[in-house]
Amino acid sequence: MIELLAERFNYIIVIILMMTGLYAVVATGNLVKRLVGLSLFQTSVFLLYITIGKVSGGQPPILPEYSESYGGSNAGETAMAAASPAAEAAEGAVSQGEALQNTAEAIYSNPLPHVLILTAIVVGVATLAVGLALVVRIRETYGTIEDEALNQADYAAENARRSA
Amino acid sequence: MTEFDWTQLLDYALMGMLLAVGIAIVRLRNLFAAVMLAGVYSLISAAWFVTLDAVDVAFTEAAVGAGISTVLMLAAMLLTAREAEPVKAIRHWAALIVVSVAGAALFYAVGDMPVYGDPNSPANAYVGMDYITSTPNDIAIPNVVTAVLASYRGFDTFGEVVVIFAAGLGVMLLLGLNPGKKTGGEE
Amino acid sequence: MEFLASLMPLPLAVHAPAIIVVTPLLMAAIAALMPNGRLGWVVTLVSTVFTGLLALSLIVDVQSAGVIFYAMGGWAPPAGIEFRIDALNAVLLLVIAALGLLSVIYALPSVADEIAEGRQALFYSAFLVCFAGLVGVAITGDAFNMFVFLEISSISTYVMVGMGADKDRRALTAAYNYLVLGTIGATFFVIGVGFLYMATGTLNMAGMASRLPDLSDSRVVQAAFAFIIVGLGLKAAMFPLHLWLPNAYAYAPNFVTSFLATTATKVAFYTLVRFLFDVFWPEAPFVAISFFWVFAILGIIGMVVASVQAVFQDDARRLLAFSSVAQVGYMMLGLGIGTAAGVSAGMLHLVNHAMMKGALFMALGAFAVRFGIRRISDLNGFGQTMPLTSAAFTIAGLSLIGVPMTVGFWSKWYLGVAALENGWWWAVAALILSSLIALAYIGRMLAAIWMAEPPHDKTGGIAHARAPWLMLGPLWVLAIANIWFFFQPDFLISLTNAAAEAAFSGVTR
Amino acid sequence: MNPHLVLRVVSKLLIPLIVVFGLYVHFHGDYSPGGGFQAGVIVAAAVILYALIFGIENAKQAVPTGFVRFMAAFGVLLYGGTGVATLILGGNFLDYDVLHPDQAHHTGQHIGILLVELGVLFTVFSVMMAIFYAFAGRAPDIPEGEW
Repeated sequence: MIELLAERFNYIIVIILMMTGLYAVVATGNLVKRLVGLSLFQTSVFLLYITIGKVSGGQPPILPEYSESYGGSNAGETAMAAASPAAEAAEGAVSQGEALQNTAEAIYSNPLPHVLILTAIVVGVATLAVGLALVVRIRETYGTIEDEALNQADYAAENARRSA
Repeated sequence: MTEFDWTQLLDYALMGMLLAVGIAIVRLRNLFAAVMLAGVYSLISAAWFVTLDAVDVAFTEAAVGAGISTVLMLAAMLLTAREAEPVKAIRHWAALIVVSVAGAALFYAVGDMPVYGDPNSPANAYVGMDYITSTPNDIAIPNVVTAVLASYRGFDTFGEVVVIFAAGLGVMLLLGLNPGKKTGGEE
Repeated sequence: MEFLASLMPLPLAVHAPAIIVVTPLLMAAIAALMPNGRLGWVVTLVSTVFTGLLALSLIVDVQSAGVIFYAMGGWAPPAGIEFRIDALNAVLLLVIAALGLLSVIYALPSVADEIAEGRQALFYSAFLVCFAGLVGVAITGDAFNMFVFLEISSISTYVMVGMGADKDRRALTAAYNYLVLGTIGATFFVIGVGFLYMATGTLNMAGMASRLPDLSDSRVVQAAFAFIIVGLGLKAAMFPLHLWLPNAYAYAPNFVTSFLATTATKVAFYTLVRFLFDVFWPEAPFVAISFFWVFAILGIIGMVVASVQAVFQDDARRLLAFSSVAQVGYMMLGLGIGTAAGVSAGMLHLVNHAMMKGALFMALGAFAVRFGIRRISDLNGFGQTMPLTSAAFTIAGLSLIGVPMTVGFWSKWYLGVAALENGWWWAVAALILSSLIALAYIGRMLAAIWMAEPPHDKTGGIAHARAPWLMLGPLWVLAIANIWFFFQPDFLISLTNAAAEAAFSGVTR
Repeated sequence: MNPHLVLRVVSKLLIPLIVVFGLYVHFHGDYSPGGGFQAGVIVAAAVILYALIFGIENAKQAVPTGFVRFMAAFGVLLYGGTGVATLILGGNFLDYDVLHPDQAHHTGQHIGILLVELGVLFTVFSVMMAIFYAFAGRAPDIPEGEW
């Protein structure tokens, strides 16, 4: 049991972190803080995905540069290199073969979760931006960003309309 | 593994810091402190992403989570309030119930999860690793993450651009780009 | 239909699965650049008409070919993202395309009335993004891609709901609450997909489906199931996860409500069907348990409780919103019956509910554009004031109750038959009870419209008004569809039967 | 003396460097961590820094709001347009191989990735600017003493 948990300590920590974020979302009545909790929750889910893709002793999934035509290290040159039809076609093919051997030797971590989380981070910040824009508008219209006060204001307005 | 992996110590330290910061955010009522700590949380996550070999993600998380998100939340906080009201008891218990149910479901699953760093887990032995071997033959760029992002799963990235575009639309619609008057609007 | 589809040039037909999503997305970018709302509307209309034609051609293709696959970027799954259209999501395509087109026609006068001129073009752009997102969710075959499209449609929806603030400030809080709950739902869905990825190593739904049956004892898979159901249940407004819905529908701009009520929760319901039957499989012990203990029970509670809540509303749109929660309950009951007949009945109600709720919300929008009314008491005597709109409202209202001569009758008939096949007489009792409550709340509105004293104008005569033709057209198309499909139900029933069959045959190739 | 003199001088030095770094991150994304998204955020950060030091009105002259709105849409059009181009050339949507006949070096893939990352860069940059303008334009003046 201890060993089972010790080998999966990363998931346990991540689960606790996710639940911390979820608690902040549900418990707080402050609209800004609820969004803070939401981004805490989401960041912790990102951690879950990335720990899934970790391989012991692995390295980042960036392969060694396997073709001379792509060897430039300066930004402008490489940008051009990406688009230029390379002259040394045969050489390229050979060195690609070598690169394949290299990749078989080195251990890399799983790139797929990384890609998914890059997308998810963007979705998260998009949601946050829209949410904060709504909060700013709410504050301008109601003068408060506390849940209870908002409900009371709506309730009072409704009553006033009914009695009118 | 016979040799002791020193990076594990770093992992433990980062996890400890994440826990401490996370709990502090929940407990703080000062919004400024909570927002800044949320930025710190993102930064620590970014550091952990680096030790987990996700350098692209770490870069993005540092730029977006610790950078843009924090600035956004600060800006919104300035326009709204500095202090949150204390959590009501009823909400506290409601939240605890939600969290315990969801947490229980998650902990229930832990036993069948693959071991941390297992190279033979289903996730690490299938498509993900195929990308490493196929990228040199299919696309021929060194950064596999970019290859998957822009080509293999390029349609996801198109969706990502649209999501960001939608957020831009939302902010333009709700606040307006030239907020001279109170309710915004483009013209 | 075949004739229309045959007009499609071949390359368009081959790439239709991609084009049908990409067209509205690119048009959204163009609409955002339009200098005024009218041009934005034209761009939107053109792209929904085009999308509608593509949807028709795809549906025809599905009927002949069975299943259509499309590999994005030319990368075959599991490396790439795959679009996959079968008889099940063809129904959704039909609903989204048809209701999207009708809503857009209806939008011009409604948006002109409710949204500030300077923001209309951006607003139409947000609508197109939402529309494309829903189409994408309906036809993607990749679990993570589904999340991306869910969020595309959701984010634009939050914005559009918030735009109701010019008329009623509660739209802002409604949009905010929708955003928080919707994001929790999406995050739960992502956790579930992450667990499935952890267990199977793939994100392709067909790939997951082929690997999952060996893993039915895995706790990771079971937890994934729970999180996906809760996440999608939030998006589908399954009782008791519906708390965001009533206010969002009540205070959003009218055109947004009539589009969302007919498509957004429907698409989320479809994703539930897809995951329950195709990614997971109905014989799995945890899925089999959920049919009765989650979907049937919560469906029935939802359809009774939400109907009762509807009776006590003063705001006409809020009343219909609670009714929508109840109608989601009917669909969930169909799902919970767990047989092909049940799923078919649930899908039939999905289509029918789109027709009736679309017409009801459109009629309320037509009342609002002329008289700016919201409350039921404001509807007094509208049968004389706006007879054309009121008549369409009445037809759709009767259909919602499920009286014969309207298509709503068939929904309840087939749901009842499917429930009795399982021996669930209590489900039939709940159906009848819920219909009686629907009679009460619709009756209340109809009584106000037809029996109460009409408002008088300044001269003391009865005020008369007609809604703009662009609003009356789509409204009456839906109202007539409600009657037409009672007499000609075969088309719809063959579609939904094929959908249920597709759901039960799974997503493996 | 203007108390912001140091800030002004330092930022004038820094801003071009930040932009160059952003472009480096963008164009080196095939080889090292980075890409259109990160680059867009970094370049936007440079302009935001400029706006913070020299005022929003000055920033709006450098990056006008109309330009922001146009570029946000243009990024989506560029990404989608690349896909449409692949359709017209006979491939599947976003199948970059058809963009260039040189299959041995996968030049088509490289062109495609470059184009779509540019689309990402444009949209992300301009949306970040839009968000900044929308929020910062409303910010109340904070007395320095409060911080």
